[in-house]
Amino acid sequence: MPRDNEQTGEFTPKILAFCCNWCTYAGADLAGLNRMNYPADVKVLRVPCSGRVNPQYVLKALQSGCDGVLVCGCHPGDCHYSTGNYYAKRRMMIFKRMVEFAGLSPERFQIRWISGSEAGKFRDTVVEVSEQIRALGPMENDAPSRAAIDAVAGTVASPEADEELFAAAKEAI
Amino acid sequence: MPKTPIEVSHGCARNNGEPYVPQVCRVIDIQEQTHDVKSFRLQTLDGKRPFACEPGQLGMFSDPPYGECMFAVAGVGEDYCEFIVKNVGFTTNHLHELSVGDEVGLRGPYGNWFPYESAKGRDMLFIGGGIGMPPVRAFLRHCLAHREDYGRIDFVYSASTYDDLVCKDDLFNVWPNEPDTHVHVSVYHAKEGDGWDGAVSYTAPYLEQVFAEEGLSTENACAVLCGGPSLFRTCRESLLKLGFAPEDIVTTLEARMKCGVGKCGRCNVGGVFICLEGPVFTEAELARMPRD
Amino acid sequence: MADVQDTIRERAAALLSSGEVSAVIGWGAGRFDDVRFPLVVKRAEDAGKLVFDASCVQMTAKRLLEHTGEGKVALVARGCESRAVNRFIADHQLTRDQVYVIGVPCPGMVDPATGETLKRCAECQVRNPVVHDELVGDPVPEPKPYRFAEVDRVEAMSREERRAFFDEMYGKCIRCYACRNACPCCTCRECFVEQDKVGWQGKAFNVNEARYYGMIRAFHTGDRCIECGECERACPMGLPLMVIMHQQVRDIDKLFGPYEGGGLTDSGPDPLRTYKTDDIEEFM
Amino acid sequence: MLLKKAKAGALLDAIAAKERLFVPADDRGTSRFVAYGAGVEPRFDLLNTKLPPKDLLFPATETLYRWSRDGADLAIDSAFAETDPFTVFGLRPCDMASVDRLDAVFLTKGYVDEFYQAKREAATFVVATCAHPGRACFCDSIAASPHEAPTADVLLEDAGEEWVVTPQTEKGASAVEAWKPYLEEGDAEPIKAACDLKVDMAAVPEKLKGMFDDPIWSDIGDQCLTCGTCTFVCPTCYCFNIDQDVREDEGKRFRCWDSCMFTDYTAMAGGHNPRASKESRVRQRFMHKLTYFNDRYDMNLCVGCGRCMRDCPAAVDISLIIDRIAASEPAQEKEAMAHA
Repeated sequence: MPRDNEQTGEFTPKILAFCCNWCTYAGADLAGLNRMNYPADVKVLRVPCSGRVNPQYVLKALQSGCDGVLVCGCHPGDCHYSTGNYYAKRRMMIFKRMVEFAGLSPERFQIRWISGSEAGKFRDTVVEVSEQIRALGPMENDAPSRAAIDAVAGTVASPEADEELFAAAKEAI
Repeated sequence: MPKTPIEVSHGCARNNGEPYVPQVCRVIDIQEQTHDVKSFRLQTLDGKRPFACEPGQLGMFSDPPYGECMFAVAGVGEDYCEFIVKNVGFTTNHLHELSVGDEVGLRGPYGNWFPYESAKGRDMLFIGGGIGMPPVRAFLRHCLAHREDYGRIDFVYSASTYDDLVCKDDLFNVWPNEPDTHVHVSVYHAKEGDGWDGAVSYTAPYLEQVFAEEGLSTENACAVLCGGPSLFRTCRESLLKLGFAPEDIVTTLEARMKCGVGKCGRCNVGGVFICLEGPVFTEAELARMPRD
Repeated sequence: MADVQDTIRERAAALLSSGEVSAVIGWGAGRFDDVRFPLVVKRAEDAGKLVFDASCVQMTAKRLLEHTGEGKVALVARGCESRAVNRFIADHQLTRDQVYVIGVPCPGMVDPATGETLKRCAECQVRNPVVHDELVGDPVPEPKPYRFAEVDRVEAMSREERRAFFDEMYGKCIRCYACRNACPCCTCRECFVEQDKVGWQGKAFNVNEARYYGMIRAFHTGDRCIECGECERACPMGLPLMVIMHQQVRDIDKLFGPYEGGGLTDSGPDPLRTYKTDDIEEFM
Repeated sequence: MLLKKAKAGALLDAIAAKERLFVPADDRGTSRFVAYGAGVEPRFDLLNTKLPPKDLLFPATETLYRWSRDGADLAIDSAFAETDPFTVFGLRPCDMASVDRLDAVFLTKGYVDEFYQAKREAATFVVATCAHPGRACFCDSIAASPHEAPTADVLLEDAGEEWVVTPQTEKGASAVEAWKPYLEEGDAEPIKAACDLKVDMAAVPEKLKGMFDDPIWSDIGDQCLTCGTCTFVCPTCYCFNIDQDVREDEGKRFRCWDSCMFTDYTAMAGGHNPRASKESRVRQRFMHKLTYFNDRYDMNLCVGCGRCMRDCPAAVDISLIIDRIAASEPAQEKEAMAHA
């Protein structure tokens, strides 16, 4: 699917933002009401709570064509359900470290707390994440270089087998 | 007239080119049968019948981007094939969202068919329950279309409630008016105000009751059975109790199927593949198979 | 270990003939001397089929869950199996009174392929059973070997190299699900892999689908992992699956610790199923 | 004709210059049949590759057709393509026997699977006999022999330092013709090895018919993890699933290996699963291998390669299972004893 802007030839990323209904979604709404400009790269997906975001959604999104994922919720202590974001925080801290350990660029998966009144913070976050991901380019750029492969791979049977394996890896994460 | 033994054919090799690749068909008619059952008529894009098929054969219906499902062909017309689909899962749920004019994939026909040749001259007793209607309907319609080849026709059909009876038009308006054709309908549970004043009974006892009341004989008869696992078990027992020889009971099985051509391996009962050698077997053949 | 084996047989026969337990789970002998397999003994006269020696490589505890409906079950348990018992109790898979633990201190098993100590034993932190109803044999010393060497090695790599490391690992995966089926933490009645209607797990065999399966399973079990290493041992392709488990255990220890892995006690909550209001903040 | 093992490299180079060539080789800690090229070290000393050669004819994932949707409209394009000729060099007799079984499944009984057929017709199989069968090898008492492979295109009989080269089919004859520059005239005595491990299959297919309710299945069920290892490393397991990949309005439907060990293998829409228990799935696997397939195709579906025994995480041993079946009393006698 064509991902470069037809006019400018510039890469336009797809970024999925999970936004908690009570804080961040309201913040995004407020940003809209205040006519703040932010890049259209970010698609907002409303969830009841950041605690609702199963980490497997994040990996699924990255494998299904997103170049970055943002998970946003209420500030700790402000959760509408009182504790959801505390759980989310622990989970996301470990999951983020795990996917980065497995070679994901850290910028591609970010978590932020944004309250209903922080329209400006929502705008700034989206701008920042979007710029970072534009700089990284599409998800395929995460694939390792030949030098990195040679540095870690075991005895490779054949160049052809090697190509097959890593061509598949390049398609997405 | 000496009766010919019922012979179900199990070697129905029919290589129609690419066995896994469906043809594109258009939905030309949808009938809402019950709250969760719909019937669909499919036609090729150039207005033809998707395939010729025998009563009891199967078709693989696919609705990209959703899944593929195997159904018994419920009837064929001059220029269409008809399927009756109950909404039970992911794919069938989406099939129910189709509208007239939508295009879907269809491949087939697969499997063997009812022994309509060797059953000629016999009294036919059809038994169906709930969504076990389609294959029975296909065979019944064949018999009605060749009415002079068969004796008396009885159809015992049941469903959970009145609302769950499929093909009500056929059951109450069409088939009873055919010559020497008797339709007996029961429901398992009567519901206040559903307008049902007929029998309330499970299929097997109702079958025995009908058999006695109508004074039916097993002498020169052939029974055709299709339904869910419990109906299937109880009615098989009833038919044997009524005196049917296992050779004269014809059944059709269901299983999870993927390929339709006896390769993918999952629909076997013992060494027999339901999608290829089946789904139609006589009771005598079933008795010889493992209870898998 | 011959005495231990004899005692296990005696105790199994006694427990079965007294009717105290309906089955004893241990190991049986395969066709070759270095092949042992998980054996469920249900009759006292079969107790002699139980063996215990350095080739008992499998962590057998998962079998408990298949037999708990049939009465109390005895499990011959080393450190790893005993932690699995705690794991099951904490996860509400069984209650303590459903299992009779015949504890066996474990000197470490031998990998038949190499003749050296099995990798999961070389990394083992708990060789003596943490829970038991009786103990067969004398307790063994706990060397507590360093188990994060592979994590250190991978962590020291560049991002691209780490990605290459995991591409290679998941590229080899045949998705047989042996790791899941052997894992004492994988007790979901329906795994996300089999939720076909939701479609989490694609059925195609490629590195991405394997990565999805491998990483999501690793994370599902990350904060409960008892570090028995049975997933890695069971893997027919020899993938270094424990590296991502050890990495999570160490991160949990650093961030929310002290934490030494799951299954040391039989009660929760596990680190990712609880929180503290003063947890480290890094998402501001 | 003889082929010196030391000179095999030159022959392989020559074959690879003409067409795709697959040889057994190590691949990142496992072994399988890989495309020969620069840097590939063929491992003709390996008895069996870890992964079987079946993926050359029946890939683990194979696209059947692509579709695209535009509103109500649907377009379907078959993904069938002809295959260029290729050679598989260094197959073992058991693996060749497994190809015979795949042929029976995909090319007979009504429907011909053209995806398989295209690859099968393009393939030339060069089988090397086994001078030293392994401890888990039992091909000669179940399906094949370590020193012959009647359906191979070319047979290489191990004679120590060299192979005795015998073409066995027309395809093989023309291949050997082209190999002439690398072969030597002469005679050598092939090693006629036999497997140490033997099973007694004679009565097994018949006995199994009466063993549907035998306790053996729950015993194996206790031991088995019901993972898919045995089915994926088995050279003859051919069961497959059909599924799809979807990206917005287009997608592809593919078939991929499946395993009768998995719970979702037979689960039907609506929740009914005829093989929900471990026991029933284990029974299905061994019944299929040892009796159902015999009824249908007149041969065992097990070729005695020993891969499943070697790689099973729970050490389930098909040879022990065959022994136990062979030693069991026929069902009628058991019934008679029960009545007595």
